[in-house]
Amino acid sequence: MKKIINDPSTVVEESLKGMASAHPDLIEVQLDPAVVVRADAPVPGKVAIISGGGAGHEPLHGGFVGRGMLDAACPGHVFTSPTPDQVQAAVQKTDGGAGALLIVKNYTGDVLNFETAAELAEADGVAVRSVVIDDDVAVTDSLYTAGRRGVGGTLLLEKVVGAAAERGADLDGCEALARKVIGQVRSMGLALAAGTVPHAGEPGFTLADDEIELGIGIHGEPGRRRVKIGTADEMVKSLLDPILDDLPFAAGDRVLLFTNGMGGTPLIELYLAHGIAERLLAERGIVVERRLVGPFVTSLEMQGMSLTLLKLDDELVELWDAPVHTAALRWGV
Amino acid sequence: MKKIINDPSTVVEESLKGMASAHPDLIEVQLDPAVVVRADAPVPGKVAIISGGGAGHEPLHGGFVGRGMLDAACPGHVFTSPTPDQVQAAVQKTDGGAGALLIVKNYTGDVLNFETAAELAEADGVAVRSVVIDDDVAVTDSLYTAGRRGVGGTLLLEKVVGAAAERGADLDGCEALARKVIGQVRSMGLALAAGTVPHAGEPGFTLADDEIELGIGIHGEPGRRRVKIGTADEMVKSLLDPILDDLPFAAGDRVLLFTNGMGGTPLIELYLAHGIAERLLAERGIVVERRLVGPFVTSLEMQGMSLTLLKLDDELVELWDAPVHTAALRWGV
Amino acid sequence: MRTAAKVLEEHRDELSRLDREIGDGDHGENMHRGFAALVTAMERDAPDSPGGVLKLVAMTLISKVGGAAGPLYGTAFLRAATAVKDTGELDAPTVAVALRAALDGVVARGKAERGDKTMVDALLPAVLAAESAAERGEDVPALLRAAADAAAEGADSTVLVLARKGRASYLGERSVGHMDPGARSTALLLRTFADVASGHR
Amino acid sequence: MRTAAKVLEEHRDELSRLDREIGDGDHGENMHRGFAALVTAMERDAPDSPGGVLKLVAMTLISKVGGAAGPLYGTAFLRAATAVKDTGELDAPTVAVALRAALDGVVARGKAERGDKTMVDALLPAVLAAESAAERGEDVPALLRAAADAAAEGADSTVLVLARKGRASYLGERSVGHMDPGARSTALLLRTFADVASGHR
Ligand SMILES: Nc1ncnc2c1ncn2[C@@H]1O[C@H](COP(=O)(O)OP(=O)(O)O)[C@@H](O)[C@H]1O
Ligand SMILES: Nc1ncnc2c1ncn2[C@@H]1O[C@H](COP(=O)(O)OP(=O)(O)O)[C@@H](O)[C@H]1O
Ligand SMILES: [Mg+2]
Ligand SMILES: [Mg+2]
Ligand SMILES: [Mg+2]
Ligand SMILES: [Mg+2]
Repeated sequence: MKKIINDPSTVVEESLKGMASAHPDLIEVQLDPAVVVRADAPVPGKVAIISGGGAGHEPLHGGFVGRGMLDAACPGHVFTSPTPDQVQAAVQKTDGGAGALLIVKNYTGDVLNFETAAELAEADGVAVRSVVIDDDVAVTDSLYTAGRRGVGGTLLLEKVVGAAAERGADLDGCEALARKVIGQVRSMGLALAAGTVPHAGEPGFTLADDEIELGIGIHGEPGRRRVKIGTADEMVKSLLDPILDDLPFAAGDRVLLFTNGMGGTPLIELYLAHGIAERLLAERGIVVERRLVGPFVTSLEMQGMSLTLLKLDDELVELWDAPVHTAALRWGV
Repeated sequence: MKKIINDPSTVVEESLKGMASAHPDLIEVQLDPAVVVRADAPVPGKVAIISGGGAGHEPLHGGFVGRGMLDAACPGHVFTSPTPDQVQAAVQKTDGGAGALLIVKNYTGDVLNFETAAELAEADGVAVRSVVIDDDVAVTDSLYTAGRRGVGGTLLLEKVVGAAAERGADLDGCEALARKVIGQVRSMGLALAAGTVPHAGEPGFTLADDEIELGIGIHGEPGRRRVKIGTADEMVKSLLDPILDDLPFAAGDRVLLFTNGMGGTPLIELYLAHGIAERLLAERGIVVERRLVGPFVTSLEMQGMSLTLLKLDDELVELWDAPVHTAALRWGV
Repeated sequence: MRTAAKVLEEHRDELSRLDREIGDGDHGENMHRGFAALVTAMERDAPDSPGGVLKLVAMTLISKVGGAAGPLYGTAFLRAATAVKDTGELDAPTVAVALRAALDGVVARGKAERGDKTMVDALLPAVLAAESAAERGEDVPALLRAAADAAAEGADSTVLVLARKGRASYLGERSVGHMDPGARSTALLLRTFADVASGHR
Repeated sequence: MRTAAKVLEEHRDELSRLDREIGDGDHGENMHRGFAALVTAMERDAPDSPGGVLKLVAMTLISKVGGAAGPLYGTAFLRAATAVKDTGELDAPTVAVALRAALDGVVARGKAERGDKTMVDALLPAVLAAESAAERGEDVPALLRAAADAAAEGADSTVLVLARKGRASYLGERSVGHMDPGARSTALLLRTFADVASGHR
């Protein structure tokens, strides 16, 4: 394992300190319990949008804290869901009197810890709602598993709901919008090589020189199927087809296409893959109206990518385009 | 070699196509000869700021084409400088009547090809100036080498000069500003693992499990010294000290600190390293007024990082803060 | 509990390795972090009743472990604490009741059934063994040894089944052939409690 | 030139490997790309004079090779084209003059001296050998063979020296022990010209 770190047990804390020093105008970082909060929190009268999850997915979630997106993010240890006291602290620090919406990725640990946190926050007197995002179509037998995982779609959800909250949507409105987005966003990813959790010291899984792992999650957990590596055309198709079939997306649908890097794949490959996805969508008559390309929902230095499709309507386009000012996403301001 | 590509010989072209489809509002991409041009070029009366270099450093340079930064970028093959006809085409497409400034990174190939291009463009009747950036302090014996290389400082140069041109600075003004920036920006990088050029199929160099390469360039060329890997504290110091000693930077200096990822190092490590650099600078009494953290001047999927320090004054701060709207850098708009 | 912390430290790599095979590789680190924090908390201010200790364990695990294991073990210890109330010295029937309460808590939170390849596969047989030991009138050390034996067997049984809960479930068929890390840590904890109660450690 | 393209294709990996050791690993690919484009250009419209061919080579290399090698080889062929003017059949003295012009072009652009570990280390001895062959009154095949031999020796000599120009110079001491890829490609090209002129290929 080769990393630019001092000690596996202090990676998250030291990285948060660095993040705080890099964005003094945007965020405030508290270390125990660990919470990243937007600098002007609490915003009076605004619903607080809070998310969190294991570290190692940067810029998710801390990089999305700021105007027009998240009010706070709770980073757990690497790939480990945060604890309830972190979420409770985030709720307290961002409470503007209009309640809090917790955005939870569907992993057993995240769900259980956020559940406990919601109980604690309610006991503190804050109205709290939770939504669980599960956009990963790689998980097929949801009945016999912990259910689909939350992956790339999380970013889109946070952006859209964050924009609505910034404009004054109330807790009911934010929750309804979140459920709508969750209903129409789908993702799938693949890995060429796994990342290494600092305290594990070894990659999460090992692939032969001609293998890829199809349907990976973002926690270094292996995917569902190991297949021979193909051309970029084939790999992109193997991600896009299950996504399209799942919702399903149909000709004439307006979509946002998000081509995401897993952390160790360079932009030159991501753009190449993005171009293929756009071409395949055009062939199906699906209209790409918005796009995002880059490493935003990562898995340490995993080599690989994911595709996310969100079905758009005028409301979602407007919310996507709304100003956002965070460390990792910024426009209109 | 595992990459999301179809064919090593079409990587750059396909990636450019994907980039074009990802940013239809921002850029126009021409494939033969390959040029990325801002969508609203030529801007009448504006000095055209043009850069270029081998592909594999994305988002450099194509990701910096747009309002407030570059008018055009000329991507060569992976790690291979572009050819004069590309640069000539870029000059023609962006000529707003106020001349063109070519930003050239100091590599023999880039310098020679841009030199020829400048002659061609002058023959076409466009006033052309060139500046060569050589911010890499890792190259010590400049007398006995091709001279210092252009690395991370290139981004800062492009941003600052792009902002000045956008505000109406003339060709003399842009050139003088560029020389000023080049005079006060310094960088150094290290690698934990090299990237692989697609048509080479093998990493540019191979490091043992406990080795890093200190003073790497951005073209997969090995650095000057191979040393045992240390803690993040030690590694950051080994980059920062030569930078500080070189200009030299002194207590009280105002600086922009740019912590750059080489492509395969995740953000969690970059922020960690950034935090260390900020602490070391604070200890020396150097005032970090602006910062940038992320993989911006990369070397394919190389694992590693570089640090760049630019000495600031009010003029440079204002130009750095000025609106920019490109694929990879955006604010104020 | 100090001994439990030591045992978990010794087995940290093993648990993480099991978790790497079918999960995300952090179970050993998570458990170690929780019990290490517990040792610190106990040194600062050790509760004097068994119920107090169990409650402190619960709160520490909930706030330090994270992941799936944190709230699950946390709930288990919390329910056990409630079950023993403020009993001074634990007798065998009370221990059996506490273990049953712990199991109910895990199931209430995690909704796993036996055979889903989770810690339930270790805890449930342990509870059954403890209950019949209590019925037979055995003492606490003997009860805990029976529970630990059953948990170990239960953890072993997870090797052959397909995961239906937690992260390992994403692997489908590929989860077969690996022991569940949470079941293994449950078995380790019960073995430690048995050893301590029997004066072996 | 078709033969040169084939030779460069055969040696593509070797040249890239040399470049990987002390540069950025693209020299073989660069040269191959340039000469492959040249073959296409010649098929479309082959100039009928030696000067015309040399000029086409120059323009193609300049616009297709990129890197340091593109403008350097481009300039070399351009200067050679100018030197032979519109001569119909090349005699030995003209070839020697053309080679000298090529060398001057490379040095004018690249400012490398002998011993800097560049293509100059192959081209300069080749020019000297060609000039003395011309003086001795040898014919074109013999002159080119002498030039090719000298270039090969010159390329070999780059192994032992420290690079002072181009990408390899960043390596300092570590560049010693590796042959310069540009010197190697110069030697390969001259060997090919000699073979073709001698009717060997
Ligand atoms: N729904 C559930 N019910 C009971 N136990 C579960 C459940 N989900 C997961 N577990 C247990 O948690 C263990 C994993 O814990 P850990 O690795 O610490 O958390 P995470 O999976 O979040 O990384 C599994 O081995 C399993 O025994
Ligand atoms: N200044 C120079 N003068 C003469 N030859 C040079 C000079 N710089 C580089 N070269 C030659 O160019 C070769 C490298 O070419 P190539 O790999 O195609 O370009 P790049 O170095 O830009 O990747 C070197 O091996 C060397 O022979
Ligand atoms: Mg985990
Ligand atoms: Mg090159
Ligand atoms: Mg785990
Ligand atoms: Mg080269």
